[in-house]
Amino acid sequence: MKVGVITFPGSNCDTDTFEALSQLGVDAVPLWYTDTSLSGIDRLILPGGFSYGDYLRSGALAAQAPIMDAVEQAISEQDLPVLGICNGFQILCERGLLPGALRPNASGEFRCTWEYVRVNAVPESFPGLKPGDVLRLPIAHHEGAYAVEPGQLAPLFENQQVFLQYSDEHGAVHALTNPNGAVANIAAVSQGPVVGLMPHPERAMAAYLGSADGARFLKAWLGEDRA
Amino acid sequence: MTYQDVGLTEEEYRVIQQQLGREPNELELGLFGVLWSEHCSYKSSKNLLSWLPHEGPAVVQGPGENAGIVALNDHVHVAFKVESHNHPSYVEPVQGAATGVGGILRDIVAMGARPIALADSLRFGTDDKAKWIQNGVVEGVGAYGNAIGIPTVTGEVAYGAVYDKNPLVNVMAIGLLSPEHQVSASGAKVGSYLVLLGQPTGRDGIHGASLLASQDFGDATEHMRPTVQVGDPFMGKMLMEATLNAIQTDKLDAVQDLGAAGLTSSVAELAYRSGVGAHIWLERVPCREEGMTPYEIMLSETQERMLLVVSPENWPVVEEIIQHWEVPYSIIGEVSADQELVISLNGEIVAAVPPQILAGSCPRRPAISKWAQTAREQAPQLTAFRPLTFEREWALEVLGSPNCRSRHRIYERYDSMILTNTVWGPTHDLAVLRVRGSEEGLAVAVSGPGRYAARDAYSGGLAAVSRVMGLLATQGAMALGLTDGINAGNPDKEHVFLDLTHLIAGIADASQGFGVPVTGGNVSLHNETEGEPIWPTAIIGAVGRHLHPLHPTNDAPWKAGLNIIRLSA
Amino acid sequence: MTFDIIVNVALKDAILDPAGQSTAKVLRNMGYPVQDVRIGKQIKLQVTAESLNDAKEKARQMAEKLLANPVMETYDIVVRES
Amino acid sequence: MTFDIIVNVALKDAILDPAGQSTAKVLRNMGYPVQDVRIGKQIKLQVTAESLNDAKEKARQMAEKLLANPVMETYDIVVRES
Ligand SMILES: Nc1ncnc2c1ncn2[C@@H]1O[C@H](COP(=O)(O)OP(=O)(O)O)[C@@H](O)[C@H]1O
Repeated sequence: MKVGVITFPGSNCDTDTFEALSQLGVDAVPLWYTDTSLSGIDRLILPGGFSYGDYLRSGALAAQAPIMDAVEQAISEQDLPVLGICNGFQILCERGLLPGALRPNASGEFRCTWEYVRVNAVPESFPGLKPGDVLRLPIAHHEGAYAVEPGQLAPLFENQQVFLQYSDEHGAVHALTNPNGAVANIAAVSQGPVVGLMPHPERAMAAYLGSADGARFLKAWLGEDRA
Repeated sequence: MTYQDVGLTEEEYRVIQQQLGREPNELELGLFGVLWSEHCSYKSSKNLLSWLPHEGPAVVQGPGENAGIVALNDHVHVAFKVESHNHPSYVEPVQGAATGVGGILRDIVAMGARPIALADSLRFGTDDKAKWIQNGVVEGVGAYGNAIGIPTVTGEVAYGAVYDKNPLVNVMAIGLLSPEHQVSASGAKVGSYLVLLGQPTGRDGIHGASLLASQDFGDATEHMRPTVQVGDPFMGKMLMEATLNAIQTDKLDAVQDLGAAGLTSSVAELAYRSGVGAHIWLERVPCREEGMTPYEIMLSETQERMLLVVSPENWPVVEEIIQHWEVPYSIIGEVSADQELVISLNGEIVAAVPPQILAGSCPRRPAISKWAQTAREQAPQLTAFRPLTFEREWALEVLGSPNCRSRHRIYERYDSMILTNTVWGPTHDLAVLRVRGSEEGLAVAVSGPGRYAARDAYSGGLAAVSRVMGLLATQGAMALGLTDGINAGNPDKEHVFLDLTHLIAGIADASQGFGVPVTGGNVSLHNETEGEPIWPTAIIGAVGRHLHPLHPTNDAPWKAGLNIIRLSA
Repeated sequence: MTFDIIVNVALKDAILDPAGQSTAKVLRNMGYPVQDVRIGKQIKLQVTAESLNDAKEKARQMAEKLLANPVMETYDIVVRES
Repeated sequence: MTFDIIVNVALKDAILDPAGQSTAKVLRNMGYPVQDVRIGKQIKLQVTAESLNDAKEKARQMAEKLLANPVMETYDIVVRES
């Protein structure tokens, strides 16, 4: 299996993502934002970072990158599984490939902390996870407050598109476990083969770094961990 | 324009006339003004700094280059240095702090090292404005570090009313390089191109850092504050990648970042260190604004710029790398054999000064060794350990002080985990980092007990070094080297210079005593407003070799019934 | 011809504006009797176009495609010959 | 009486605007012939005041003291009775 990782100008979690994939024994293919073909790529990751400095709105400028035309096409024509992490999530929302938008954190401040997230509904590309699973993953973002248009929240839940919600370590979801002001504590959403999440699984690859749950998460996405 | 207008003394002006053998023209005078300012020349501190030990088994590069380098092992070298951005952070906290981070990162990159960590040491006042300044500074450090993707893994903060109008923002950066790809600012060869890389030059901070950091400010001088420099971490990231990738090809002669005094300082220092001359063609410098004068172009402190020196035959390979990273660039001159820095505009020479005069001849303030000796003799001695009577109110007062408050509101605004090397981050007293491809990792600590130095500057110097060495010792980490950020008031005042002397003597004696070299640092003077200087504050950063970074030695558990044992000599 | 364009981007009314809220709080603490504060963007640019109408159309497209996010924001445009 | 106030905050001309620069670059890649892009803020608020002049004075003070950063920014104000 070949996993493509797109580097946009200003991406800075691309090397961590390569590292994580290589730890899992996966062939990773570096892609540059001007590339126009995704041929030979089986899965795709849009990594975290500050593409274009997060200027204007996080992800907005990268959403216009030439490679995003190919991404859009591969999703609609081949059901290409795409994972957007942090800035990658923002880019996918800005491009309209995922519903909603990411707004500045309610505190108005960047926040880097360890959080727990609870699996609410399992996307088609994560057969290895089940509802109620709790993962410990770090967040690091300034604009991570997930928001939807009025009236759009209920359909998201009904359509099983709400993937992860910020919770406590036992999976309880409430206001005190919301690190950034996201509506309904939403940390990740999906739409068909496309998934976006604010936490950084690629940083949680070993217990000595704080958690190995990121490895579990990525394995589940790669289809290797059908627990 | 007179020599006073550019901040030179009569004596300095005489030295310039004598060495040049003529009167400098206005532009040349301006160049001397900035390069001979305290901030660029270190004229008051250089002789004192010579007391610091610079040698050790791990030292690869001591002071004098953009950053010091020590060897972690045979295949991994570590570049690290602390830098201050105090005055700009008072004028505009967010941008002042952000550009401070950008600046120290470029120093590390200019050594060919890829930055892997930042540590910030902050001092704020206690009034209402200090809260606003703190908020802005923390925002700025985060805004730059987070965006460029370098984690801030540890730091410290302390408060005192003396910092109300003179906050301190000292940032240490650490980078890794492989011994094969080291570059420096001293390899420029005759005939090579000078390539200016990065942000087009604007009128940012003309007379900025140098002026700002070399004078005392009061309300009367408010109008002299220069245009605020804005940090662009996005350009910083592209510039960093372009520069590091270019260095990897081994096709560069030399690299020098542009910091205080912009092009003037970087070309003069590069030429001086390399023992060559240089010609600069000003019409080739890309400018952001119309009608910039030679003076403005030479002294602009626009951020996110780097100077590369490349021979014509190597240029095509390097140019391709720069183009890939979409960084603006221009060949703005060439290295010459004539030992002169010649600046021309459209073929007309507007200034010509030998680099060794500009960068190497500023008269230095003599160090007074006798003062250091007195400090040693008179340092307060710890003669007895007097148990304190416990008073509930005192304890509550101490616990309620801002100096004891939890720091999570600061460090959670920094990405401390990116690059996934942070085994121990800001929830601990020091940072422990793994180093890919090595068994050994790094222990990183910063500390600067300014309050001690306020009572006795010599002891303050000793304490600053002892504290970081103590922190490394808790991990059994072997100190490879130290970097020192020295902050004080106006050195023209005898008591300030006395304190400075004592402080540096303390650092020197402690480093000597521990057998640890100081491989670089930064001096920031004139930290005073309306005649009120700060406490002499030395921020010491330490980098140590950690033998088992994936399993740091646990913090001591606090449990009832455990004994507390004090070790002392 | 060159045209000056101003695109004002505002958050939709239904979207919460925490930055505006905290600014309002600070202003009230400073003694200013403000009710609502909403913080949007004002983007100024110059564009080359064939006519005023062409400039307006370009401005509209840039706002739709990039300068505003239709999920959260509305915009209005002012166009003037430079 | 209540007044609607708009405060437009812009970076001073000599100050670098990295966000504007990057936005300009992307707009050009998308095929729009833009020259300069500068991104400022548009702050809308309501204030209670005794008269139009009072409202204008309050707006000026809020802009000076909080909404604009005089070191880097300029502002202009529009006041209208609600
Ligand atoms: N400015 C800062 N930036 C990053 N981390 C910080 C900063 N200030 C404090 N910290 C982190 O918080 C920890 C606790 O801070 P502090 O209470 O000052 O500890 P100590 O007194 O042991 O230095 C520090 O060890 C450091 O890791």
